[in-house]
Amino acid sequence: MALDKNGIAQRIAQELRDGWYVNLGIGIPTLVANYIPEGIEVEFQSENGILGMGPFPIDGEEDADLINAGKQTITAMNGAAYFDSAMSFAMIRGQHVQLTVLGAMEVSQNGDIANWKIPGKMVKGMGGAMDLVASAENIIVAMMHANKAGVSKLLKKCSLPLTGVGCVKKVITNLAVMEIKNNAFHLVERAPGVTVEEIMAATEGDLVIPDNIPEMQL
Amino acid sequence: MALDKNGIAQRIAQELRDGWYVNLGIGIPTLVANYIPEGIEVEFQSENGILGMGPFPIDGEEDADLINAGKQTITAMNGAAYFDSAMSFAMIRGQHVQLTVLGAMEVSQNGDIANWKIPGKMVKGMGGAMDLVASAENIIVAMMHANKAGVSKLLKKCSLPLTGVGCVKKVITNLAVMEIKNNAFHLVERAPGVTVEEIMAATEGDLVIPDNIPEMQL
Amino acid sequence: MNKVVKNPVEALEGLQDDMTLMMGGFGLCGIPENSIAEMVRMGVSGLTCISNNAGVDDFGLGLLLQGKQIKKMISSYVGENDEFERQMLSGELEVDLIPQGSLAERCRAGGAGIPAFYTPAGYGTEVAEGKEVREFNGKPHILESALTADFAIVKAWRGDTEGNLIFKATARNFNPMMAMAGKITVAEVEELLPAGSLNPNEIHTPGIFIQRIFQGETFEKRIEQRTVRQK
Amino acid sequence: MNKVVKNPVEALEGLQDDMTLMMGGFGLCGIPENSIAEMVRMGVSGLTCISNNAGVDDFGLGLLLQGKQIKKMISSYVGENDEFERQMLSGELEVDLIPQGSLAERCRAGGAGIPAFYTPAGYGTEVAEGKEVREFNGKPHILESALTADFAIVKAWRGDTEGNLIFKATARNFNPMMAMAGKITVAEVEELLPAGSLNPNEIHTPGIFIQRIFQGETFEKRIEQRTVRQK
Repeated sequence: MALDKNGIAQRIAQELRDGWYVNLGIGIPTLVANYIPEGIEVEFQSENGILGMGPFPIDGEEDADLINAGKQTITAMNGAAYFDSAMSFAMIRGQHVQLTVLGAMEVSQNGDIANWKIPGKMVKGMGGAMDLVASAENIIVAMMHANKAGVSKLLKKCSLPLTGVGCVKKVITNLAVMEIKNNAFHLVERAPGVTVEEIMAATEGDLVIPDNIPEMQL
Repeated sequence: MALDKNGIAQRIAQELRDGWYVNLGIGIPTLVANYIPEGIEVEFQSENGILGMGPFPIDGEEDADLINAGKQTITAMNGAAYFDSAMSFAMIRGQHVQLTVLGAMEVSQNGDIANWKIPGKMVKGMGGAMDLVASAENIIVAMMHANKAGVSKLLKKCSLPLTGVGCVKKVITNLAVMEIKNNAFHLVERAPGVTVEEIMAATEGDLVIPDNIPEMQL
Repeated sequence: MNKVVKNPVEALEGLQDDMTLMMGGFGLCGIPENSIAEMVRMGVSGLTCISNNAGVDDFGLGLLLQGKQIKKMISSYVGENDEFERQMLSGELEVDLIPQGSLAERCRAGGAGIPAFYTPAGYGTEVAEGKEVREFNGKPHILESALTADFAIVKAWRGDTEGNLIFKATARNFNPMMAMAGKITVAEVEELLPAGSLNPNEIHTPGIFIQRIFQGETFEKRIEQRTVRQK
Repeated sequence: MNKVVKNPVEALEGLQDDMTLMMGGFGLCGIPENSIAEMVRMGVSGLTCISNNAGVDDFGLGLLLQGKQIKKMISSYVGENDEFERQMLSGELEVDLIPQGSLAERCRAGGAGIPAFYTPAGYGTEVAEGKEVREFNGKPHILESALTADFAIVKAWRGDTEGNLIFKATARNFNPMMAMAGKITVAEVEELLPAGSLNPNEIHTPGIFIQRIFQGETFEKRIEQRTVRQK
């Protein structure tokens, strides 16, 4: 069965390594913080200016001056630090953040990503996404395999204005885990109960399928 | 009579305007702080990382962590701020400091300055001088008119490696106040008792002499 | 070196139609509320606003958009604002969208006398159009230029009469860089203290960057996304 | 995310001959004394040191110069050091002198992923030789590149187990930028505290830049120019 958003977040959380600094985008990526594996310590950076972001505040204790990049009220962990936006993007651009997880509207088989604009229809802006994808060594895209109209979001070539070129290394969707290399999506894992045929049908871009495709262990 | 170093500093202090941030170089410029005119409030920036530098500490109260760019122990005024060297030079390069006073080994009539190196003999380094002279709108050079060997330091062309080009607007020496414009030194004031002839004799570069050259009022 | 002015009226003296402004804040967090209210009252128009966001419909820069006082926005993210989207899609409002990190760094550069720098952000995208591309360490970068403004208007937690500022938590965001990049920089603060009250080691923005400072009368500090958990 | 190591021996593990190091401090103020002492003990040599100054004859980096452990200095000012001047004039020591502001900004750029930037400092001088010149706003600027190091070694006043640092007064100087630019950054601190002891609003260098931290055993904090007045 295809995963829901929490399932995707849970699978992505398995990619975390002890001691990493991690930037989570808005949407599914934010949920990753709920599934940190036992024995793994990571610290969350939010690009508006905090390192060591904690959970939402207890009802009644929210502080208008303490928010994350999604403008949500948050708390700070012990050992947190606040800083300005230039310092925040110095961390990102300087590759001090070990993992970036973000959503996308489209990903192409050469690692391009589009997630900020639909010409003539919607422009919210790129926020920090262009800095993140241009700089991070390790980018995971978290998204549904197809859009609401049922059209594949894993393409030969992106049709929307790009956020970054050739930067995505891994995509984790409701159907599969895929690596991007040699101009193709390489299938690595299937969501529990999802068949290779279903994944093939949902993927517009070139999909390389090895002999053995294990199911995700959640 | 030619001024001594304190006299030069005293004359330079007359150039201060209320509300200015001022950077004083090592040597004669440092002495300017002792002659701030009545009713004038200025704040001193030292490029190692303090705004609001105060006088030397009372004997016994010196702090190794609180020094100026000359490595002298200092104090901080009420309203002072400490910052890092990148921020310090952001202030300087960004032209937030209204006046820079520094020493020189040579100044030329087009406003070039040399003050950091004598090839084969002495190299102390430029420290912050190159940033200061390249950025400041308002630079006063404070120096003796001639070097210890009696050779003029106000030249047609500098012979030593340059610190900056075309940047010096005003020179105040033991003999005179001069403005630099149109590729010449323009005599503005004489030190008390010093004659125009003495100044002419001590100046190798082109010297423009108006009809009326008042004495400095100290 | 007393920089204290009585109120936003005095603080914004000289602010005119068609000027370029920097406005601190991220979303509704750390925005100069009192100055925005005064700009609405003044009715100044034709403004170019450099601000990471555009507020919401009825608060923050959204108030200036409602009054059609803004000609152009230079921002990184402008979602959550219907009136904004309407003006942009209809062509009434010019919008220059730039990556958030480049926006922060371009403001800092403007204040720090760095006219231009190279960044990888935006290479291969619309953002790179018309910009020089150069490779460093085998990776393409684009040349971005400094931003400055006629007025930079920032909001701090505590300030002193010399203009030294301390921000609180993530309300710091763009305020320090914008403070550096204004020809005239105005700071509105929650608490204005005599010189000597702030620890010089804890100051985020040294007073040299600030020309005018005042204590805001009230701060609503509206929350955009109130997210909480139960005890 | 505990980054605490026991002592400078552990902190400098992996430091080898011919590496490039950044060393925080201005004059003798804010230098990593304990790490320098350990480097003398290790006898590591052929080093390229990026440091604003070179210490004095018998303290600071001067100790590494005495032992001929340094091959090249990248600095802005190296006066007040006879052994240094001797080695430089005799050609034993390579020296690359760069303006102090450019040095600070190049270290920050190295840590911030900015490969290069334009600055007016040094235009028309030896410093500009071989560098690209470009005019902005009618004024010539030169292109300066980022600096990074195999190890950056900094000294702070207070630190916590997460690597967050607070510096004291003008001992801050080059330490924050160098902390950003090391492949491995070591912080020695006067006082090492548990995570949560430092106010997150007062941190100068966030822990993300620090790989190893230890509390120094002793700090001599020698004063280079003791200037005082009488009561």
